[in-house]
Amino acid sequence: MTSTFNAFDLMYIIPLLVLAVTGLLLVLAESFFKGRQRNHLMGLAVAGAIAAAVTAMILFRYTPDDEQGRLVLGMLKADRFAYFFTVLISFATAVTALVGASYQDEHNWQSGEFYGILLLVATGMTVMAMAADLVSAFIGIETMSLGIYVLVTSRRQSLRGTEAAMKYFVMGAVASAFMLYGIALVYGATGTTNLDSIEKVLANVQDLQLGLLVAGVFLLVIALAFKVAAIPFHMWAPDAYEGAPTPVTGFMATAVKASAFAVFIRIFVNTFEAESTAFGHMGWTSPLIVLAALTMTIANVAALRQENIKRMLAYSSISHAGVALVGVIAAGLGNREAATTAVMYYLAAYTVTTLGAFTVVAWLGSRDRERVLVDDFSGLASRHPGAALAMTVFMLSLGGIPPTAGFFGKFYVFKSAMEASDQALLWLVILGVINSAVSIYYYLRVVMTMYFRDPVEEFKPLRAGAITVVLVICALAILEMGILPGFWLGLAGG
Amino acid sequence: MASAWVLPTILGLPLIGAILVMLIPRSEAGLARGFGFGFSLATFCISLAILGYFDSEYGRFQLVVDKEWIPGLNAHFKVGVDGISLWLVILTTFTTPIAILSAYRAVDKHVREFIAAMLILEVGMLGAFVALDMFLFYIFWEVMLIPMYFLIGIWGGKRRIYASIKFVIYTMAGSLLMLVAIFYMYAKHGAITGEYTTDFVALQKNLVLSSEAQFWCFAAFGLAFAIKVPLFPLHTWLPDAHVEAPTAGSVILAGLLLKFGIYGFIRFAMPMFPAGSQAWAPLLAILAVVGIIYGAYVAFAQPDVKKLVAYSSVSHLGFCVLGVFAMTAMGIEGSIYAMLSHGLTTGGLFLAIGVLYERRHTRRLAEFGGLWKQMPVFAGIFLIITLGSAGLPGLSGFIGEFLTIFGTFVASDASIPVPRLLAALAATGVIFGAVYLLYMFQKMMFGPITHEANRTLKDLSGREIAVFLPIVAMVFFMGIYPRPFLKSMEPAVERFMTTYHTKLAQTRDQTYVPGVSPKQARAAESSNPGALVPRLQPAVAASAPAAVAPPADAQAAALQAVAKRATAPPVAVDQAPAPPVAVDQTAGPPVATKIDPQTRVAGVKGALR
Amino acid sequence: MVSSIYSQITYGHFLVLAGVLFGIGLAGVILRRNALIVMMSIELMLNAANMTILTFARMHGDMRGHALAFIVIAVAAAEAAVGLAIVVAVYRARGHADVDRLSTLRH
Amino acid sequence: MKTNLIFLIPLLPLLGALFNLFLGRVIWRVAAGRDPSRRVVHFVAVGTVVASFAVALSLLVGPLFELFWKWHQGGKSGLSEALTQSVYTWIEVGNLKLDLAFRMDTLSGVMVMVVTFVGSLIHLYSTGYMADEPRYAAYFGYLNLFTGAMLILVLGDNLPVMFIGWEGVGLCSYLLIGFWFENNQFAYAGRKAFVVNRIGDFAFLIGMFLLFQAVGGLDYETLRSDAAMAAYRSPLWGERLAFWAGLFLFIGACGKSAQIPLYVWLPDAMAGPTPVSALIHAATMVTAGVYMVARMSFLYASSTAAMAVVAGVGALTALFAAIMAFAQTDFKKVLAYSTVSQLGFMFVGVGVGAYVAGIFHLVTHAFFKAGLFLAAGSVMHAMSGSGDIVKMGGLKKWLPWTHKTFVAYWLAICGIIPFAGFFSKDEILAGAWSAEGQGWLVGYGELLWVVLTVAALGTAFYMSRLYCLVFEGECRADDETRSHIHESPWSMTVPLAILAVFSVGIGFIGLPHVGGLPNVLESWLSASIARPDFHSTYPSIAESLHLSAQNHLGEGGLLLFMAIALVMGIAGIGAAWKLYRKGPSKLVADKSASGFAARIYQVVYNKFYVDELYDRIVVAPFRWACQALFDVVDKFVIDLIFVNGSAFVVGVVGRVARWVQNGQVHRYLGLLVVGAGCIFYFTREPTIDFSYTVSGGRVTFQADIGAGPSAIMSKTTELRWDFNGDGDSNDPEEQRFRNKTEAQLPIADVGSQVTLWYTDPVFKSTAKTVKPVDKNSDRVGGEQ
Repeated sequence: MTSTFNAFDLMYIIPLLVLAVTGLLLVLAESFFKGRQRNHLMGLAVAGAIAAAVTAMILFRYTPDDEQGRLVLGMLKADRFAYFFTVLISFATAVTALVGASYQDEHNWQSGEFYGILLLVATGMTVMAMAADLVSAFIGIETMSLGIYVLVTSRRQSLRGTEAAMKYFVMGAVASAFMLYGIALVYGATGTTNLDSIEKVLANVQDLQLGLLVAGVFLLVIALAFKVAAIPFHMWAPDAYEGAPTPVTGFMATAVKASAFAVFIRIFVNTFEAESTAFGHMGWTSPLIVLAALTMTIANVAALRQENIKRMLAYSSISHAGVALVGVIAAGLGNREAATTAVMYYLAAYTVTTLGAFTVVAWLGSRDRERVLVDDFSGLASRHPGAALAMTVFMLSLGGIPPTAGFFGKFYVFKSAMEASDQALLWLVILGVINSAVSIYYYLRVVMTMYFRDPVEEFKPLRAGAITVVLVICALAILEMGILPGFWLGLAGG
Repeated sequence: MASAWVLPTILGLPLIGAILVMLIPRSEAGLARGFGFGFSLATFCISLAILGYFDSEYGRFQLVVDKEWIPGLNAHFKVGVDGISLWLVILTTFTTPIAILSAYRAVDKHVREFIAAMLILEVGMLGAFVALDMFLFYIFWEVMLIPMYFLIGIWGGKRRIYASIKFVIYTMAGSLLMLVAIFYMYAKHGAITGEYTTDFVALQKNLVLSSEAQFWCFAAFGLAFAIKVPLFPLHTWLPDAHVEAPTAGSVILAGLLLKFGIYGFIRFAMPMFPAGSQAWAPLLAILAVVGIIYGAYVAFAQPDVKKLVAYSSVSHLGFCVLGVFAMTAMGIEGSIYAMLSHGLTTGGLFLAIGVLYERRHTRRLAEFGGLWKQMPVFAGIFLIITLGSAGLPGLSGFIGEFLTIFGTFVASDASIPVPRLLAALAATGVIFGAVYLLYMFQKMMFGPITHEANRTLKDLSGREIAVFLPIVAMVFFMGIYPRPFLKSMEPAVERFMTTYHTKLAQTRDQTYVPGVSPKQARAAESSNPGALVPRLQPAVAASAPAAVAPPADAQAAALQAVAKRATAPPVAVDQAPAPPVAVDQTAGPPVATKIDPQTRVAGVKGALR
Repeated sequence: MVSSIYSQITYGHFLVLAGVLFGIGLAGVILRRNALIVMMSIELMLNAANMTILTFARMHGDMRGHALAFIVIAVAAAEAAVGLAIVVAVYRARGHADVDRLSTLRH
Repeated sequence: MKTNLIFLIPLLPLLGALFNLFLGRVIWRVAAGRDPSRRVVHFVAVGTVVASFAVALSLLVGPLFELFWKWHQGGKSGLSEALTQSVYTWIEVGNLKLDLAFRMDTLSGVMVMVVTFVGSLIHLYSTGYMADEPRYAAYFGYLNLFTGAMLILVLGDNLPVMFIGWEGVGLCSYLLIGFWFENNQFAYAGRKAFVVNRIGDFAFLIGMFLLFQAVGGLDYETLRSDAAMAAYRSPLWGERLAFWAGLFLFIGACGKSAQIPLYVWLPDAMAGPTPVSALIHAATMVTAGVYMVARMSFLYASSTAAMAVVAGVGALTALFAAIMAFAQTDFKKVLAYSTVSQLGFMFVGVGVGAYVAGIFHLVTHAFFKAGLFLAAGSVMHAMSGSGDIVKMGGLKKWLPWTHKTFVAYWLAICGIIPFAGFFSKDEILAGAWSAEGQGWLVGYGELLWVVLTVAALGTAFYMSRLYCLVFEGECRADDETRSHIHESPWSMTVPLAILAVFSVGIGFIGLPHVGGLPNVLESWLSASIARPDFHSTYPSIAESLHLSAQNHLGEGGLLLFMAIALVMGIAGIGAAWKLYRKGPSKLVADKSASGFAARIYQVVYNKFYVDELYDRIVVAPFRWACQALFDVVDKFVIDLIFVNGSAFVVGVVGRVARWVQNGQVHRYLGLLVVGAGCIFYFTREPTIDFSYTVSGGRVTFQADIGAGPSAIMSKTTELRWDFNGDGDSNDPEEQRFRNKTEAQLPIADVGSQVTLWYTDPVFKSTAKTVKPVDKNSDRVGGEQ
């Protein structure tokens, strides 16, 4: 099909362009500013992110709900799904920039290019969200990953940062290689890399090279499972999360994971029919079921004994990825619309909650001593009741306790899983529910240390200006999404 | 209807109160207490309006408010009250102001948060009692836990952290299985009637699961409620929670939170899954009787008076469980009445212990002795409440126990194994009850004054008397004139029993639960929703055996107007030897599955089974 | 004569070669300790994938495959750059680039 | 006949109690700033009881007597109508409708008279006895509460209302026994009384439930109806329903009236103030059991086995209690055992069907036993509180009035001719002798008579011993207490005198049928309880006791029995007089010093070690079990193993999961590859399944490939069918349908078992399914 280029198509990917341009501008501007003025860079970065979010919202309203969305340059598909994720990514970027700024002042490592790279990573993620072609997905993933590797080492002199980056890079590169090889095989099998045409090929071709297709799909599953940090492929996550500076960890845990899931849904749920790839009796969902079960259980259990709060939140984010996987499986097994909505809502709730939690962790650290041990939180309630209350809301939401968004997200995912293929996933849902019972222990342990113990020594938290705004927004968003989820479900296509 | 404003108000008022209290500056502890008491008292007065509107002849739900809440999930904010939940709501609004009033001097740190936690707890409890939407009920059920967790954790005793964690994990584990059962019902109801809803009344009316599915769903619901009751083997969280909780917390925990177990059984578990209830009834009844005797025995051996009263709750609530499973009008009304009186008497006992704790800061029985001489007014009140709890005729405890044992005695063999023996064993609980309660009373009140500190104890202050007076008055009133309470429960209990038995009959001879496989679902979506039914029918009608051939006209109304059993019977009944077993074609829990060939579930078998 | 040799080498051979290369690269990443060797093994894996893409492009006679190959080369280059930057940072911070001795972040 | 005065009788004392315990103090504190004075307290207390007596008397003499007279003139058929009042519906659930209903017929009339009359005398006496008691108001409050509860018990028209009174009196006895609660022993005695009563109440409850299940109602009208009588004979657990219901109710009565198994609380109950013992443990509460059996006479009448049990237990108790009383040294303990023994007599009376005799003895016993207790009170009052009779002696010089009244009571209880005891005890003895029920041992009645006669001898002996040790001989008290001995004030001696007069006079209301003497009480009571030959009152009772002293013994026989009884009494007095006239007898002392007699004496003195036995069998194991259950089940099994155990296991697994993460990239990559491999391996197993429909002689098979899109797969799949069950798939039919997912063939070709192979194109692994085919019925074959 001839993809003639016409200017109007660009109108649909304005958020992407805004992010890219702002990112490049920031990288250039960094050389002109020294020291303290770098906060203006933060201003520009946040402005760029918010501009992208606003434009995405406007475009979201204009794309009618049922229409499949416009294909831009044959590579990107601008539909409501993509805009939803763009808004999510922009929100995460804005928050990371805000928290990053005051975090940098506190631990006095000034790296101007932090904001530039942040915006470029956001651009990569948006490309992933909009990917209509395996190649554009690959490019998006690579842009994002490279940017993230750099962000993880942005604090050059810290040993832990560089080590984390090294591990993340090696594992990431291997995963990218897997992905590329997968794409190659799928290309070999179907002769095209465009997702829509793959779908057509799968639907009616006679002499399909099934072996290649299955191998390619399996490799893609491994690569994306790595990005989402599902259990056997999750080893890098705890180390990378702990090593990276806290705002970047927040960004990694939320935006990276959300965009990875976006690609997951784009490639697997929308293109490959669950039964089309003769991989095990339930197509590509059978490896995913094993992954989801392992992820939820082992991550939860590992998090029980964690003393370091960043590692604990890392394991918790892995277990939440497991729950999202259940949603993706349900989508694959026939309950497509409801389950996709459930996953989108769940990712939104998870993003807002985890961002808030990491913001509080960042806010607590002072004078280059990052307070990361759970015991550092003891007695927070008596000193800073506001922050303690916000952290409690985040922990309750992560634990899936009503009336928070976390609970409703989990509820909605498990409900859609129950509807898919006549309760075949019942045992998976029961496993998920038992896991959330186990997870409540370590979430409430944090709350317990904050409220039930007396303060160990004085807190001198960061300048609280921007952070209080972030915390208030996140906490209120969680409660609102929890109590009145109807609006957000509507947005997510429910 | 006119009275629709009542329920949302009693839910909203404490919520607003909690929010306002949080806004008060930390230094204004007195103001916060005033607010707390004021709002809870206002809620109580408004709850009396329910009595005004309540028409005790009408068995169904009254003062119903039904507003759209989550369109995606088709979950409604639907609340209503009937004979069973009416008095539990009143008990909640009655006990909370008393608990807040009793904590005026007991709680001095974080007073603001304390009052807010109590008010949110009240919202949670009231919500759970009046919720008619399964999802809404589950939300309030969990919302109740968190304030209680904070009450035990922050203002508790020494081992409060262990006790609070144990309390939350214990209850949460049970209730999460209930959540799975709710999903299951939700999905099955959607599959059968095409319209997904969590509205309890609709689920109750047209969802008849197979007996095997009901067995497991009842097990899931039952576990959550048995932990809450607490039934015998699952009760170890209660003594820890009580010993460590502050007085007000204990009053609410014992007086109200324990009632949700029984209420859950009567409202949700039994009418929804009668076959499961009948299968589990023997075990639960026996556990209840064991609980009665075990609770009494262990209570006698407790050095700490709060633990003693905690175990007495285990014993008392054993009666309620027994009464409910006896499935006789007397048994059920008796158990509801026993719940109300237990709320009063055990709440009163905890308040009394709180009064002593405030003065002596200890709860060990050995520390007290000969207090009657020192605090005669307190002794008199304490005696009345203890005797009320021991089930003395003329006081509230007796009616509950008398009716529950009576109901169990005359119960039919179908519901519980050996009704008369169980009733006799339960009646021994009355003896042991007298033993340990009077043992406690003698150790504290009679005998010479052994400890010097006991000589200087002051008797009850004005406020404290105000706390006890309503409880003592109600203990007498409910003992002497129980008629208004029993009259209003009558129709609701009748209806409960009729729905139970009709659904039981339906389950016995119900034929088939058509599940919709993903392949057909998608095919149906693409073509037209209506097509699903006819496409299913012809493939099946031809081969439907004569035995259960549905009348021709009923088929047309097949899916939408389904009163489940009447239509769509592509019967997979293996005609020959096996009885018309209800084939629930889905995998259901992995234990015993029966796949119905009709709905070819593409790709769902194999590894997953 | 040369064309006859060409005629015996079918697409299968290319694919097998690419597979073998990919295996070698993966083994290199897992077994070797020096960060630079690991970097090289990753490059090897990427090139193996590239070769597969080119073979299939040739098979299908579709130019998109070749375009994709170029993109892959560009991406591999970027990756190498960032990777080496990180290796340098690690070396400067610790004095060695031994992947296995980087294990302060554990459990 | 409807009337609304009956409720007033119990209500008045209850209001008195309310005033003394709560209202009085509140009103006075508010109005006068101090508690109400003693005069106000006892004015209210005594006043309410006397008022209640007045109301009862007016009802008795007025409307009740009219009803009785109408019944009497009407030929005494069946039972006379009673005064009834239903205050309100108490409990109404399902088919159970209980209202707070009261009934005053001749039987409850007599009981009300006894309770209120003796009660008011004792209230009056208490004003003197408890004069210097600080908790004066509380005492009178409890006493009024007790009287109210007892009146509810007596006047109740259905068993649950009686049960309210039943437990109410149990509570008041708990409060009054443990009135001086500073002493832990007294408090323990109170608790013991309440618990033992509670055991009885448990049995009472079971009896009530049995009756309701059989009859469908619990008020006396329905319980007496013919339908009920028929139901009583229905078999239950091997015996009749009436037997088990009667037995359970009787166990309840044993708990309340201190019979053999459950009497242990009464001797300890002497810890309470003496007027309390007089009122509760002599006159009213302990007789509740006898009243209940008399009230339920129709139930017991329909089961002779139950009556045999009641009579047997009564006789045993009478004998044992009498023997135990021989060696007691405490004034009130002797009287306590005497009460237990006399109650035994009453139970034998009602047990053998002589209900009137039982009630008659109850009435007379109420008077003289109350008198005895009050006399004991006045003696102990004089001896400044000590009750040890060994330290007393020759008190007749100092306490003339108490002595004279004591003599009256003493002679009454010994059954000497003019005194009340003689006539009532004689009636019982006659009734026992001539009773024979269907299914009884031959001569059971006579055996009872012998036992009772020996018990009567024993009664006379220990009462005379008591009299001699207290009033005869010279005073053995030390001179300090001797100087304080003084006669009690008028408020104590006047009630004594009145009771003494009644102990003499009351006997004449129940004269024996000798020489045309009218038996007033019998005709009065037979209006509401079963007459000796039950057919006239309850014609529906087929076989039962046929007993009437007259036709058996005739007048001569009766006179002979009266003579024997009198002789027994005199013999007992004589023997005791000889032994103890001059104080504790040397003969008994040296006799019991050595050898076999000593051991007997010890056993009797220690009350046959029954208390110790109970402690060892019941109380100690209970305490041990409580502690053991808590430690083992609660702490160890549930908490340690399940709750903390599961937490520990999860913790360990968590630690292992963390340990795997050792920070080295190589391990991560290794795990990545291994993980991928495992997942790949485990999830690629294809499955194959098929279903078949048998219709119209043809079987259609539909294969369903678990993996892969059916459309795509059909081309390339290798499907091999084996229809005829011969294990291979190369028959002609099977060749034709190779690689086809649909196959249809006539039923004949299909074997009993069909197998299908499927090889996966990609991984070349084959899956196989074997399934039996049920060809004979026309139905859809499902998977197993």
